[in-house]
Amino acid sequence: MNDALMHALDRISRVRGVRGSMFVAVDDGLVVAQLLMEGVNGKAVAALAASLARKVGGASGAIGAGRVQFAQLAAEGGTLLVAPAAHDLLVVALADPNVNVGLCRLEMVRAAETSVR
Amino acid sequence: MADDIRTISDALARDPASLLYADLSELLRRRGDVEQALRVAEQGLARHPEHADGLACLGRIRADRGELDRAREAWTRALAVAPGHVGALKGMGFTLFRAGDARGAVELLALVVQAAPSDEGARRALAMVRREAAAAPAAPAARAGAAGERPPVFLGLEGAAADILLCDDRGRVIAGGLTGADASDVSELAAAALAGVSGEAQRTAQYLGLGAWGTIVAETDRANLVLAPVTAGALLLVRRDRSVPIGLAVRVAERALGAASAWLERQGA
Amino acid sequence: MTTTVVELWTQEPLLRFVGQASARLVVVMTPAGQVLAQHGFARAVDLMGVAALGAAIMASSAALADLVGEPRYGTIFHAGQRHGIHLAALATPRGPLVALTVFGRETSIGLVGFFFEEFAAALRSAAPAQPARGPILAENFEAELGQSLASLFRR
Amino acid sequence: MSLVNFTTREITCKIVYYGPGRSGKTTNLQYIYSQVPNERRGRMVSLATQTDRTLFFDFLPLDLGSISGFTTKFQLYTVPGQVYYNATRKLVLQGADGVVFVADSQARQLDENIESLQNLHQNVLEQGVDIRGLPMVLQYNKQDLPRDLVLAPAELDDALNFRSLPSVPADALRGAGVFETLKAVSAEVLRKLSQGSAGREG
Repeated sequence: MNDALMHALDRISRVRGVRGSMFVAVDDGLVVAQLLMEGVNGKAVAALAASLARKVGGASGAIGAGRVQFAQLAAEGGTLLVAPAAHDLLVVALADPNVNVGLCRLEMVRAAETSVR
Repeated sequence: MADDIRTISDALARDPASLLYADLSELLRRRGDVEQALRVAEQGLARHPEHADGLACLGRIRADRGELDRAREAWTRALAVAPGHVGALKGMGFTLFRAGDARGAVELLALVVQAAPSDEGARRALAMVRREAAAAPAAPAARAGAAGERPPVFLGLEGAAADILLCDDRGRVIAGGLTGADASDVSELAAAALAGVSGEAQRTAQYLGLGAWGTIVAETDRANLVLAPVTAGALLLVRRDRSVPIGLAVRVAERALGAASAWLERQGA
Repeated sequence: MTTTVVELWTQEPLLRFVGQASARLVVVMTPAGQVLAQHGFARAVDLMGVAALGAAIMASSAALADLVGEPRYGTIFHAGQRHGIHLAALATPRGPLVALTVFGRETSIGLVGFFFEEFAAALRSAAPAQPARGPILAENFEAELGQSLASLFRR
Repeated sequence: MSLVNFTTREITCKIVYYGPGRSGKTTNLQYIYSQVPNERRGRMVSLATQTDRTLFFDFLPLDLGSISGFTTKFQLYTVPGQVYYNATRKLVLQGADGVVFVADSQARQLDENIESLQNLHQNVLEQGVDIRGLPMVLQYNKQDLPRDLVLAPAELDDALNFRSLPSVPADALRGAGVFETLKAVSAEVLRKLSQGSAGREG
């Protein structure tokens, strides 16, 4: 499975502006597989992205909007993208602020499907 | 129970800073000694204002005294500290039910049962509320008034009172409103659930070296949500149907953000 | 929530860590199980039991690592149903320390681990070197000890 | 190393009950636990095998109250006595402020006592501690057994107590000598603090 995960991450990382991508266990906030540019703190991205996803997911559920299928935190200095995958995993990408979110989203959803297999 | 009360009072007397006050208060409440339960809870919360178990207990005491608004306030505070707090969610479900919103109560209690499958009380309450919801006609019209009483900050924007909500970081509604699937007002619940999100987003951006955060966009099963910080502490939520493109939802959020900032500035916030 | 520190330099880093990681209980102790700082415990004597067991787990797993020729485990994590336990060793100018963190489902092992690194760094930079120590108790302490023990044994 | 908090004026000391298997170390702690009022003790932790032999250690925290203006707390530990548990004995011994050596007074157990005492010396030495500076008390347990089975305190002193340490005859099961032992070791440990030779904090 790991090869397939790494291959999926590789495709995300090819999107211009992506600094790193990973599979994260949503309950633990721990990295399952990662592909990062130098200087990106994978542990921090995994822990914080999973925590944010849980909070946003909780809020969405509480207001009756159901499960979160894709979430994006846009900030001055970058963008954090999160998509849920099977086996309680998340696909997470950290990218530049001007990244093509549509393209990135497409690759992340594809990666999420990879994790099912 | 009398023995338990004595044991816990003794332990609390030895260590007044202990969190056991919440257990003691709950035991007193169950014994029917509501006034003393209230005193114990208030004393404990003076020391531990952010203690979710204590706040949830205070809510139950307020409800026992028939003070439903103050009960809801305590539960809202508990949910702001601990968004998934089972006791507080149960309490909120109870207030919705009492206010005639059985469907809203069903949604909440279903969350509780999901979070705490072994909670028999919650299961029974859910079953009972479900029967009521099936029997009751949809959407008590009286409840739709809640949003109407709030300041008309988003006037002129689509969904001004049903799909746009301004709340603070303590889980309190400031303006706008959000309705549930049955058109009942779920603003307070939403505000409580959103309380932790703003701080979490800020912390995430800070630790990842991303600077100030601008928006969170979430595509969910039933809606597109846009969240944005207004001023320090205030958070805006805009909900749009899944069929509305994300880009458009973000535009609406930007306009709402402008309206909210201007209004907050006029209020001197 | 109650926080108490035996050595003051631990306080600021501890409070910060508790807030960041949303920890329920934290104990900072020596490898022998002596408590330097704690957060979240209501009774000092319960705390001592937890510290003794935490120090023992750390010591025994270090000995186990030595036996199987592994580098010593820096961190041990126990994933429970309702609570997780994070147990880690850290070196400071004050000497080696052990920190035990108990956390609930409102946070995660990833967050605790991430913020623990900051906590460890803050403790390292705040820790004083070992000071020399003069006499502590008065010379005539024995009468008081006798009374204390007599009351302890209800004699 | 006893931990001293000058701000809150608290002292915490670690005392280890050492000795051969079945000499009565756990019994000492159980008796203390049964006698001390609830608010002065914590929960007794016993890591034991199914047959009630100590596997890792027993642990009992005690609150002695105020001594010379310091709130004084003791942590009592036992070690497993059986020979093959030496690794865990070493771990429990780490940072001990005082040791109670619980000897089995039965004549046929003398070799086990000597062996355990030697093992104690070796383990203390391995930790870079000079045993002559370590507060220590000997307890001659099971003195209640028939005279022809046990050695008298004087005989045990001859065989085990070369350094003229305080020694206490005891029947830990019924509590005789348990209190006196704890008192003797407490005095030794605190005397060291009053003399200022405790070395370092923590």
